[in-house]
Amino acid sequence: MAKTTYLEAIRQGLAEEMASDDRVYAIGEDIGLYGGAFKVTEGLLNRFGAERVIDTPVSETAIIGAAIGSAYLGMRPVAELQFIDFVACCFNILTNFAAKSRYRWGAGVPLVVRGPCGGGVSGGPFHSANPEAHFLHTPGLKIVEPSTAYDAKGLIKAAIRDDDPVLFLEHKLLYRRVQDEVPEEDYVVPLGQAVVRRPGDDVTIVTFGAMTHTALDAANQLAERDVAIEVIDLRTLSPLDYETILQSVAKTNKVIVLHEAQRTGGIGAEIAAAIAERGFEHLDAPPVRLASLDTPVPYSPALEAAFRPSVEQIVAAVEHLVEY
Amino acid sequence: MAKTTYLEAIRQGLAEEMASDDRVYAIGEDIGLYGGAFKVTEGLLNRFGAERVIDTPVSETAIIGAAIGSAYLGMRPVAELQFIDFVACCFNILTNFAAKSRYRWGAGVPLVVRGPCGGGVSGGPFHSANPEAHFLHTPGLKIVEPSTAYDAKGLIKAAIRDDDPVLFLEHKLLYRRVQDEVPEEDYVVPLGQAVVRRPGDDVTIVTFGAMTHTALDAANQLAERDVAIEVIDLRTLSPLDYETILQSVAKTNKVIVLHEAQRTGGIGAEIAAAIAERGFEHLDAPPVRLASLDTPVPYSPALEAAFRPSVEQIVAAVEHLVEY
Amino acid sequence: MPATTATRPSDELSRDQRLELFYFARLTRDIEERLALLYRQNKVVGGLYRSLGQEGESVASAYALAENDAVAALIRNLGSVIVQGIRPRAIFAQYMAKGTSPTHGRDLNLHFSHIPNGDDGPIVIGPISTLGDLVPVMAGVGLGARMRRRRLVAMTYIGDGGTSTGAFHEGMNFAAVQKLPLVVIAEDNKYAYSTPVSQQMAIPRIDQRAEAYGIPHEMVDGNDMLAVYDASKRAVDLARQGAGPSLIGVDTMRMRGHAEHDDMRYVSKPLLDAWEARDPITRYRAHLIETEVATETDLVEIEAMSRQYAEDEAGLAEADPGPDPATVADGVVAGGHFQPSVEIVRSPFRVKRGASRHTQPTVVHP
Amino acid sequence: MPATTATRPSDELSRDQRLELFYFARLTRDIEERLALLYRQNKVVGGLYRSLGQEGESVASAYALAENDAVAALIRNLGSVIVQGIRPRAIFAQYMAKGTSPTHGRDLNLHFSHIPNGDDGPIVIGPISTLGDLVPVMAGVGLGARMRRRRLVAMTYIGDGGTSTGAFHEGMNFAAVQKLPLVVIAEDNKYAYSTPVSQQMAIPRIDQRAEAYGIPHEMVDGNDMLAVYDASKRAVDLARQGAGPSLIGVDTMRMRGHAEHDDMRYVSKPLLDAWEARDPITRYRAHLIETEVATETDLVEIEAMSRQYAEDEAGLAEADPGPDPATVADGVVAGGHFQPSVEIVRSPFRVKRGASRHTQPTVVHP
Ligand SMILES: Cc1ncc(C[n+]2csc(CCOP(=O)(O)OP(=O)(O)O)c2C)c(N)n1
Ligand SMILES: Cc1ncc(C[n+]2csc(CCOP(=O)(O)OP(=O)(O)O)c2C)c(N)n1
Ligand SMILES: [Mg+2]
Ligand SMILES: [Mg+2]
Repeated sequence: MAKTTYLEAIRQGLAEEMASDDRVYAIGEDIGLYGGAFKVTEGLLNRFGAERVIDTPVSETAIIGAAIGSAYLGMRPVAELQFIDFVACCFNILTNFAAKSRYRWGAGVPLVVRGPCGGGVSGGPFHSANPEAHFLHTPGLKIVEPSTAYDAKGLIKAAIRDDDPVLFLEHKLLYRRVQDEVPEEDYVVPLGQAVVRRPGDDVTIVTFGAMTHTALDAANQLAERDVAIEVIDLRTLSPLDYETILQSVAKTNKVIVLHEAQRTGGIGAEIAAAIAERGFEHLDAPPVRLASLDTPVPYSPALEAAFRPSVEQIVAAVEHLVEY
Repeated sequence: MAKTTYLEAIRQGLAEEMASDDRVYAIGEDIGLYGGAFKVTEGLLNRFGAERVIDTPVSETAIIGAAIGSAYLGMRPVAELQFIDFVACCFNILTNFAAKSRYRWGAGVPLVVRGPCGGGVSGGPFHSANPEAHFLHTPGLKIVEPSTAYDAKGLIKAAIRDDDPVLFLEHKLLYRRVQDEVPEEDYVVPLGQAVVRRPGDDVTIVTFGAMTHTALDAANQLAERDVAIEVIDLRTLSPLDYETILQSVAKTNKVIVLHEAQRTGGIGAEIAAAIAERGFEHLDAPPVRLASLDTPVPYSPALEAAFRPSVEQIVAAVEHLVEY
Repeated sequence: MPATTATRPSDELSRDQRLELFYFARLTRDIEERLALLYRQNKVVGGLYRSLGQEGESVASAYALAENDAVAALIRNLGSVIVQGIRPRAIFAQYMAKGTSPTHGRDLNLHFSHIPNGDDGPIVIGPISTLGDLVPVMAGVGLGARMRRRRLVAMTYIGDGGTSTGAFHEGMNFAAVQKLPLVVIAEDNKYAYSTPVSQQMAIPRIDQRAEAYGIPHEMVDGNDMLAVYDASKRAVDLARQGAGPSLIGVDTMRMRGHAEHDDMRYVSKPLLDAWEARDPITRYRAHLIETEVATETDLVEIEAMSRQYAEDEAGLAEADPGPDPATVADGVVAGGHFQPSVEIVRSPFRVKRGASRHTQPTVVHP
Repeated sequence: MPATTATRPSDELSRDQRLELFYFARLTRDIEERLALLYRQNKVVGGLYRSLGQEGESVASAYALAENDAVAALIRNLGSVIVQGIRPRAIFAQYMAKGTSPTHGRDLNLHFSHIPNGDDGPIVIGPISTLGDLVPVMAGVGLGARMRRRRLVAMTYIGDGGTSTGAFHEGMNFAAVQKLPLVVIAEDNKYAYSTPVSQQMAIPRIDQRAEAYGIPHEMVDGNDMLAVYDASKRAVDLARQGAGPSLIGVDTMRMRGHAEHDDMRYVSKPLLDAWEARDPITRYRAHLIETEVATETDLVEIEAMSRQYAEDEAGLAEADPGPDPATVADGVVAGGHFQPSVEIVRSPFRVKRGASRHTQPTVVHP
């Protein structure tokens, strides 16, 4: 099997779905000739033509609205937001129109909204968002964020085949930094299933996206000190795979929920609350949240480093828990 | 002291601030001649004139944008959203422009965004929102929701005097149903302070808004069975008054977090997670969340009743906790 | 702006079609009158939003669509979905939050859809409350149709107030750039809730909004049903030919409050009186008689039929059960059992419109 | 559309003002050239967005403002804040994420504000990345000014791409209805990132967007500095007189990629060549000589001064320290210690513009 980047894996998954299902099409800003701001859709225009790779005006609400309407006519749109931050500009039509449609009328909207999320690249306050918590609270909308190339491809394919709207978060830090083995054959990674990235008995770290790699780095360091970390990569953020989480906590009895978005009101709150509520008897220590500071994402590398959770913080939190 | 409705209290608070500070003005749809969809701003146009009570086109982003710009010029806008659900239409400019302004440039935006929230009145999927959790995750933005007329007035005044953007949620079920004693003299209810509405030793219920009254009803019923509930009314939802919450939990050792918004990703997650994290040693039972179902808000009264948390559910949850 | 042709599209309407137009307008009004009665009896759950005085434009514009085209109504466009065959009982059931309604009591009034598989029936897309969103969504219906090689036209409505939303702008512009088969009926009914048009826009005519998008537009007397039909038909034809979207401004008046609770204190009596004198149904009725399309007796008969039908349908819906609370959590995502449907009916005139394959009606009006 | 008057506002510019205009345009370009160098040296943090070929319109439009008016620049409007007196060092510090920058390294490039208390200095409002938002915000600055009884004019910019956003629409319409003192410079620079204007809008001229709002608009050659100044000055005067907002379309060309990383493969060479021949600074320079406002020697001297100043300021900023990570959480809400400021400077021409009280510059250009 060839080593494939996270970015290339998404491109492959999208292209394969477009090739096998002519209802699938791509829509967004600069995704055609230019191939997208991060080049995820590069080559698609040549291969599938301008009718299925639609360059739009700078109009996020029109993009999502048009995608919804076309979905009612049987299409399966994959909408790119140039940066996921701009989902704030279509918050209404995505959460109110797309996500509520099936519940109100029985009309599902098989829409994927994908785009680059996350920080660590000095993107500043408007190009670094991790918006999952803003959408976790929206029944009817699924949320996905892969951490590996294998998952990126399998999840984008699953998201496209899903009959409901899916917010597909691509961590921009991983686009070209992560690569792994991606099969040639068709496969999907089913939505709703977390995976244990590294087994361990001492402390569970529940995380996803780029932080999975940070957690694994911390786990490596801690292994040297004989602390065995179990790292869970959620992959799907809504619906959450509570089972995998609770199973792990039942084993380790200690848990850290780690994410890159700001702490307060983040997805870590939901996960920690659910663990406290459903895994209370298994907990030997408080469920700990590690996340970014409660500030906008600062631009300067020095500030952003102080803002985001670090390997050192994880190690310190684990040590604290181990001693608890 | 006169009995004043929740609605009238808000009107009084707004009018008093407009009278005492000519930088304060109101802006929104149909707030002038018509006095607002719920008549909160009735009479203000006559009293303060069209320059300070501005009827706008149907343009939520323009309303918030104009408010922000005017705030940079020293004004203190109070923007009404006809239903708080439409905050989804200004999500971007509110969370990205208003909330991040001080952190980026040091320029505070003393803006109040107020509007009717909440269900229980067959408003259906688009007129029943409790959007606090969508904004809890936005550093720089405060959130307030009163449950009494006294607090409504004191909090709106505090919100207007605050130097940062405040999302002021008015539960429409309470507008005319709740009335209590409201002093004539100037007073504020400071932001960031929860209040114990009813003391009790057995179980803490942390809640706010209309659910405060539901919790008190449940507490009354439970008192007959000798179960003493402590009801905490948060009043300010961001920043949360963790101290008051943790103090109570340290006493009762059992806690229910109750809110009307959907359960998953709701503000209850943050509160329960914080209790689990910071009050772990005090907990004799899992922190329980009671909230609405994870569906859009259904319209029919029968469906909505099944959707929202009820006194019966609270009583059952308390009984379960007492026996835990 | 499309040139006003010497022959008007309405010249080609058959007698039955002219009568059907009348019937649909009457039926729209009768349904609403019935709803108003139910509202006063506290049987309507929530608010009632009337289109009194505007029935003509909703009906006549939708009448320009082919049967299998797509329409998306706002709360005040009941007439448009009646034309497309939505059974009145469904409307009553919606307003009374019945379990038999097209949303099974989950959403209000005209907030429902009917999206048949393939090309066998009219498409109705329901609004959400947020104004403006239907424009990009219906642009998308046009886009989807084009990709599916269906030659359908998508029509939707927007109020004077709605044209101020960002969603309207983005949707219009996208439709224009993509040359989508979209017809937007922009209704200047003088108010958005209590806000007069002069506080909504600084242009003399609502159709001028279209100038920003470079699409054809015209302004018509919204209370002249045939004028609305003519303009709509021209726009529908353009769209079907692949010439892209159009916007039609209709000059009309909201003759009731925003909803029934609103006493419209902010509207002057003379203004209302002037528009009362221009009632679209009264005018069209007089026209039918003047042009000898129908006799007084013919029209009285149609009126009686319409009234009776509305009453019967209301009665059926009233007797319908409420939704089962046990189903409340079902069908948020795929895999549930929630599969509501709407009955499509034929008017007694059984007139065929447009070029597409026609509907298999499950019920015919009385 | 404002009638083209026989006498042009630019006729009234003094020699010093004409030279100052040239200086500002040069300085803008020199700063960016310096930034490009720093970018290649990896000293710029993040992307670099150039206004090459558009310096003239940013400078000439802002030059129509009075000194204490308000301007809000997008990433490609460096020239407008240079005119308003933002010290170049601040720009360099921003791009290098220095602790001395107007955001102390918290935000990028032109994302900063300068909002003096009262009426003593130019107001600069920084953008957020989301396109369109500055239009309603600057409408609000105009609204606030009116309520504070300040006769200032608010000016902002929008790209061809930006005009497709809902925020643009809502802001323009609100400004029109409220007759706010807002001037919007709409830049048709042929592309939005890689998207040509033909895929952005279906109108031949960007200024036609204004038709939807009923506000005066005109289209000017964006690479003719005096033409831009004239149109802007007329619009600023209208706004100051209380006649409401205007939109000026400028026909120009983005001569670099969207950002420095973008090789612009999607732009044809002939198109670039044609615009290269119309470079605004070269044209204005030739005009100054032709009209005998300046000699070659005069201009060479100004050019040298500008280049040197840009270099000096870049050097100062380069030596500035980065932000202190310990401050990262400070100042999210009121009560922190975060109180950044920007230095306002005077050009060596020390020309006074407009009617307001003038700035007390803390530094004068070299
Ligand atoms: C985005 C948005 N903002 C506010 C509202 C509240 N609202 C409901 S109807 C209405 C007035 C609509 O006026 P118009 O578009 O002219 O339609 P009309 O009622 O006159 O038919 C308003 C402001 C809404 N539904 N959506
Ligand atoms: C609402 C929004 N959507 C998308 C983007 C991403 N984006 C940044 S610049 C740009 C192109 C802007 O083009 P234009 O407005 O013409 O300005 P120009 O770059 O040509 O000066 C885009 C799409 C954005 N900043 N904001
Ligand atoms: Mg209207
Ligand atoms: Mg451009």
